[in-house]
Amino acid sequence: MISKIKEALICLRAPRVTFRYPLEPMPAPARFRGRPTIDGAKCIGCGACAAVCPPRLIDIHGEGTTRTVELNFSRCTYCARCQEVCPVGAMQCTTDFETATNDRANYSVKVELAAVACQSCGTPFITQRMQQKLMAEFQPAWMQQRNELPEWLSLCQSCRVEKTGMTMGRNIKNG
Amino acid sequence: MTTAQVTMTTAPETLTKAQKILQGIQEKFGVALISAENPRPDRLFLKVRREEIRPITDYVFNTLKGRMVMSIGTDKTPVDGHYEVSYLYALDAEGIALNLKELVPENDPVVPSVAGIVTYANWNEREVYDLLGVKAEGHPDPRRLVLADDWPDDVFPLRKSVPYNFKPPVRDVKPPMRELTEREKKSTIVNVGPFFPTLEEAASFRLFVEGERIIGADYRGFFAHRGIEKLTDNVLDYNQIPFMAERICGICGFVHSACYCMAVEHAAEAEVPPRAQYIRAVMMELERIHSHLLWLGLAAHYLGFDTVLMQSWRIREPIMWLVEAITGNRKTYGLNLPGGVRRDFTNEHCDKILEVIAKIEKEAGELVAAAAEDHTLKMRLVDVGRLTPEDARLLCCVGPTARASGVNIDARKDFPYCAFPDLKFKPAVQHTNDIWGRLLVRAEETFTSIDLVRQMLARLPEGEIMAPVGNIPPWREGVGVAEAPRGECVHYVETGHDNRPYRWRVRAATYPQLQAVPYMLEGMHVADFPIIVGSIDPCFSCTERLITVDRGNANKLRIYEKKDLLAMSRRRTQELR
Amino acid sequence: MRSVLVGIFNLLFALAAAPLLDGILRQVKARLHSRRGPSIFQTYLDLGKLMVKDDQAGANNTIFSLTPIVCFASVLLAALFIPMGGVVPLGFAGDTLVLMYILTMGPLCVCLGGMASGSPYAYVGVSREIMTLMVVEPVMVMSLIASAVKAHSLMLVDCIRQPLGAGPSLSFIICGVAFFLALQPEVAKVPFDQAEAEQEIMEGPLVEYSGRKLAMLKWSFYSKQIVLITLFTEWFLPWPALESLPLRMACTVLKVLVVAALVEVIAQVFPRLKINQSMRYFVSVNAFALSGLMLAVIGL
Amino acid sequence: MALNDFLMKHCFKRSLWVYHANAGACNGCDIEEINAFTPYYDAERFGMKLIASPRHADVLLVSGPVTRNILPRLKRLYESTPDPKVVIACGSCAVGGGMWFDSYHVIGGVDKVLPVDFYIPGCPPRPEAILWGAAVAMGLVKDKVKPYRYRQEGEGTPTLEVPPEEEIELTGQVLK
Repeated sequence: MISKIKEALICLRAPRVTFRYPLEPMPAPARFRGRPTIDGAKCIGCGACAAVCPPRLIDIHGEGTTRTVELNFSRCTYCARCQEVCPVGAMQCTTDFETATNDRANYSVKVELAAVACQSCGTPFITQRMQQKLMAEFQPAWMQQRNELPEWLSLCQSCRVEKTGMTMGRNIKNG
Repeated sequence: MTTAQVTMTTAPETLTKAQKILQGIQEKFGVALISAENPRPDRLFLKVRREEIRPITDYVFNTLKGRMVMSIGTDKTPVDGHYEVSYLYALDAEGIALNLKELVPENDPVVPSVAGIVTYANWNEREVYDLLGVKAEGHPDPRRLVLADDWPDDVFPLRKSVPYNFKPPVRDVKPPMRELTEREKKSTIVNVGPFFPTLEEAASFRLFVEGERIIGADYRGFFAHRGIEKLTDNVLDYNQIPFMAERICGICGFVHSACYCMAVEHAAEAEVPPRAQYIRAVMMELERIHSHLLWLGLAAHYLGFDTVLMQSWRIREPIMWLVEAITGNRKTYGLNLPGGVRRDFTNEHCDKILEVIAKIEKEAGELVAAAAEDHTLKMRLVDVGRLTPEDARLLCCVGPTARASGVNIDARKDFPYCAFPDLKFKPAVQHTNDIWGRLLVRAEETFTSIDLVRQMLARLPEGEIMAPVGNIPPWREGVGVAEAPRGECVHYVETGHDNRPYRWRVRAATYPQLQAVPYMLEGMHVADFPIIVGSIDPCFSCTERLITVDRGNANKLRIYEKKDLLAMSRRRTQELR
Repeated sequence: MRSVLVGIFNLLFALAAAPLLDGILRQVKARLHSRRGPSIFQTYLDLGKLMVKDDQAGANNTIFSLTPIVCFASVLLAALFIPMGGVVPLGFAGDTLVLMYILTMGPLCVCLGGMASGSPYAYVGVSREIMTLMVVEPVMVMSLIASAVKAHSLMLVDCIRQPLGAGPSLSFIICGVAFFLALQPEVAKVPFDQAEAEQEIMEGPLVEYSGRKLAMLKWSFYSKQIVLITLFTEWFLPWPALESLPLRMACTVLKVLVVAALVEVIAQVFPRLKINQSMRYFVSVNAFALSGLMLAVIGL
Repeated sequence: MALNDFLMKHCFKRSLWVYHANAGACNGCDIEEINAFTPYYDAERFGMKLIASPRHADVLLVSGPVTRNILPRLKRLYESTPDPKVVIACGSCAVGGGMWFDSYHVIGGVDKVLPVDFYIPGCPPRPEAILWGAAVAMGLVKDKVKPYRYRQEGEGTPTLEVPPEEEIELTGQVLK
């Protein structure tokens, strides 16, 4: 009987603690990993996010001269690995959690970027921004001055392999 | 055979515990032992002949007092034409994990069943047959356990030849039933589940009832089998798996991911920075506190005592806010990666943790004190769901369930990991063998955890929180052991190529406990059913995981990371020179 | 005239105010749970909602469909027999025993309906309901009869007037306590709601009902709750005996609220007992009530 | 029939009884769903209630990717729930299949099996997110997520479709 009264007292001593949410807004803490977004203006289409995404929802594909970074975060696990590996800070996990809706299409995020064509065969193979970024980071100064592109930035992979093979062959021939 | 004999030449007094055990096995079963490895003082990996597995099992289980942890079935046919079936044992007194591996030729996929010696092996062997197609000869109840009822009989998903996304058409098939005894045939059969209000997860029990008494029970579960283990052998890589491991269980997820990371770190022989070790341990203990409070609430709810549910969850809630503020999520912390943790504690976080646990210590203390004196609660719990120490050992129970039956095992003491070697604590043990004991064990553990968190925060080391694990060579084995709130959680990793494990096997605490439930139910009341199932703190999804790793949709376009590009450009530069 | 008015009031009270009482009890419960809880009018919305739901019968037979109607009717009939403000509307038509019969009809109907629904959970619920009835009904009957013995009349009006004149006797208090203990299972509250145990057998006999039938059953449960509590307050707590009828009725309503809240608080600080445990408990309550009856017989 | 419309309009959405079905979830969502009914969040103040029998349910709150094993049972559950009913998929697994969407033993998101009315993503969704989802289902608030499109060409105005801050509309008077 005493324990019953004790229990009732525990209950009564605690005030009514209910929040007024959703009638009043209640922001999530700063570190909260919520809805993922891509800042289209920053994205370079490198695909680092797609490589680390555990639920494999980020898809990068290309048609013609566009490279599309596409994701539908409906099955997102909110691990924020994409944010961690993004080299330009385009991928962000916001603190927004109020994402309930009646249509899954609302979860789609699509960024279309311009792609650069291979200087040899003309197939688009890398995004413009990616090329610029790589140039800024890895292009030797002398090339920058002459406004010249290093080979590995101007050729697609198959052309590069072909060209390397040819160069090597020539080198061997020339001794 | 080579490694095994090397140890023989050493003088007996300089032998480590593991070497002594190895020596003992060698003396007894000389020829049966094919090879032995002892990569760490607390790990022993043996390869034995399949014909001799029964006597060896008998020796390990009955003489060495080993506790079977799990069986691991691996398809190595693409590598050397064998299936491998291993049984992992924990020698709790010595703190050694012992693995017995049998090689099974591809054209004769049969192993002798050891379920007659270790009752717990029952499910393990059924699982190996379901998933790998290696049959246990002489198994007492070889029904389907894991896969859906309509899954084709001749497709074994863990074989490497079966694609991870193979989805045979859905059919209409009745679930397999166990053979009934005469008495059970006469009784009323009450089907419980798979959707049942008190079980938060899907599970189906068939209860054989006479009047209001349960005389037997049959379990059909694995509704949450998501094929996790398969996804690791060709879809996900080492760094993605922690996030999947975390989602094995929504309550003790952090333990799973930490345990997986420990297994990988063991295999890679990588060192984890001390600060990361402490952060992991603190998070594990916080998880235990909230999990035990959650259990107290749910257990009361099973008894129709919603006030305790509400109050204990109210008391628990600040922990959820706390971990959310620290890690960014309330449940799936996403903190672990092999090599360390992703987010650091700030000083404010430490202060906040101390503040919150002090509040919880006070409030939970009051609640537990009131509940412990509650006469009606005692009426419902004392002598209900009994599990004798003998059964607990045969069924290899772990965690609070075993500790309430007087089995003093606690992975934090027996296999110290993370920060636990530095800490002082005493595992909570009760000898009541019933649900009341399980309640007391959990209540005591909550306060032990609060104390442990205080100890850890007082000596939290400074420094790095991440030391990336480099490339891991294939065919190394690692075993991670951690004490989850529900009991010991074990992960086994065998490394493979392409930055992903060849085999990852998970054993969560509920796996042995669930097998003990029919024992606990016998002779009990129908009304006791929810609380008995609840008393093991069941987590069906933990039990029913299953995991492997493949490249899915990512190969439409080769994707480069910055470091790949760097490496590529360096290679290019060298080529051009 | 007075009894007609009180009769109409009683009907309205049992019918219209019952969901409100449930709403208030949900607030009491919420307070003990430290939460805000639903509005006190929530139960009306729930019943309204059930009205629009499809009546997807789990079973298709007459007993199953008739049960809710009979159950509902029996409670309304009982409402006409219970005293209110010292006045018994249909007092001329029946006595204490008739009231007891009518009150037992409801649970028996639910049992029949549960049996007809064919669900194993319902069977378990029904068997528990019958076991509870077997031990709880005698308590109620004995406590009520004790007053009849003292008043030397089975007429309801005589029974409720007796203690007003003579003051509370020992047997009266004992029977009052016994009746109060029996209220808990009668209004299906923890710790004695084994028949409807949501966590064990999914609300037992109600498991297969849906839509309008469920609404009627639920509504009759709420009404029964208010009817029984009114009976208890009128019978065992008739004080203060005010002169004016409206004042006295208001007083009764207030007392009903207090007693109902007390019942709810008890329900919230107890776990549900097992059926065998509650049977054992009620055997002793029966003995207690019997002792009250004995005392009444010898005039104490 | 006018009465029916009246009740449908005024009662149904303010008295949603929830049947919680776990279709193979990890427990995270399930616990958060219960958490939404505990003191700090208290979904019951909107008239929601967790109930035990699907026959009494208005809302099927499904969590977890639909595993092969649970598929026939889930369909049966849906059939035994009387109309009108609302299906809410709760958690990333139920919404899109989670990280095992293409595994051999998983069918995929709930929408592959049942017609889903509302989605509550999150892994697991916070109790607040579940309350928000409930509020969206009850029509108390408008959903905020919009698809995001960005095209590099036609630079001019790369449209950042960040939804504007919306006032919470109160449509129910019963709510306090």
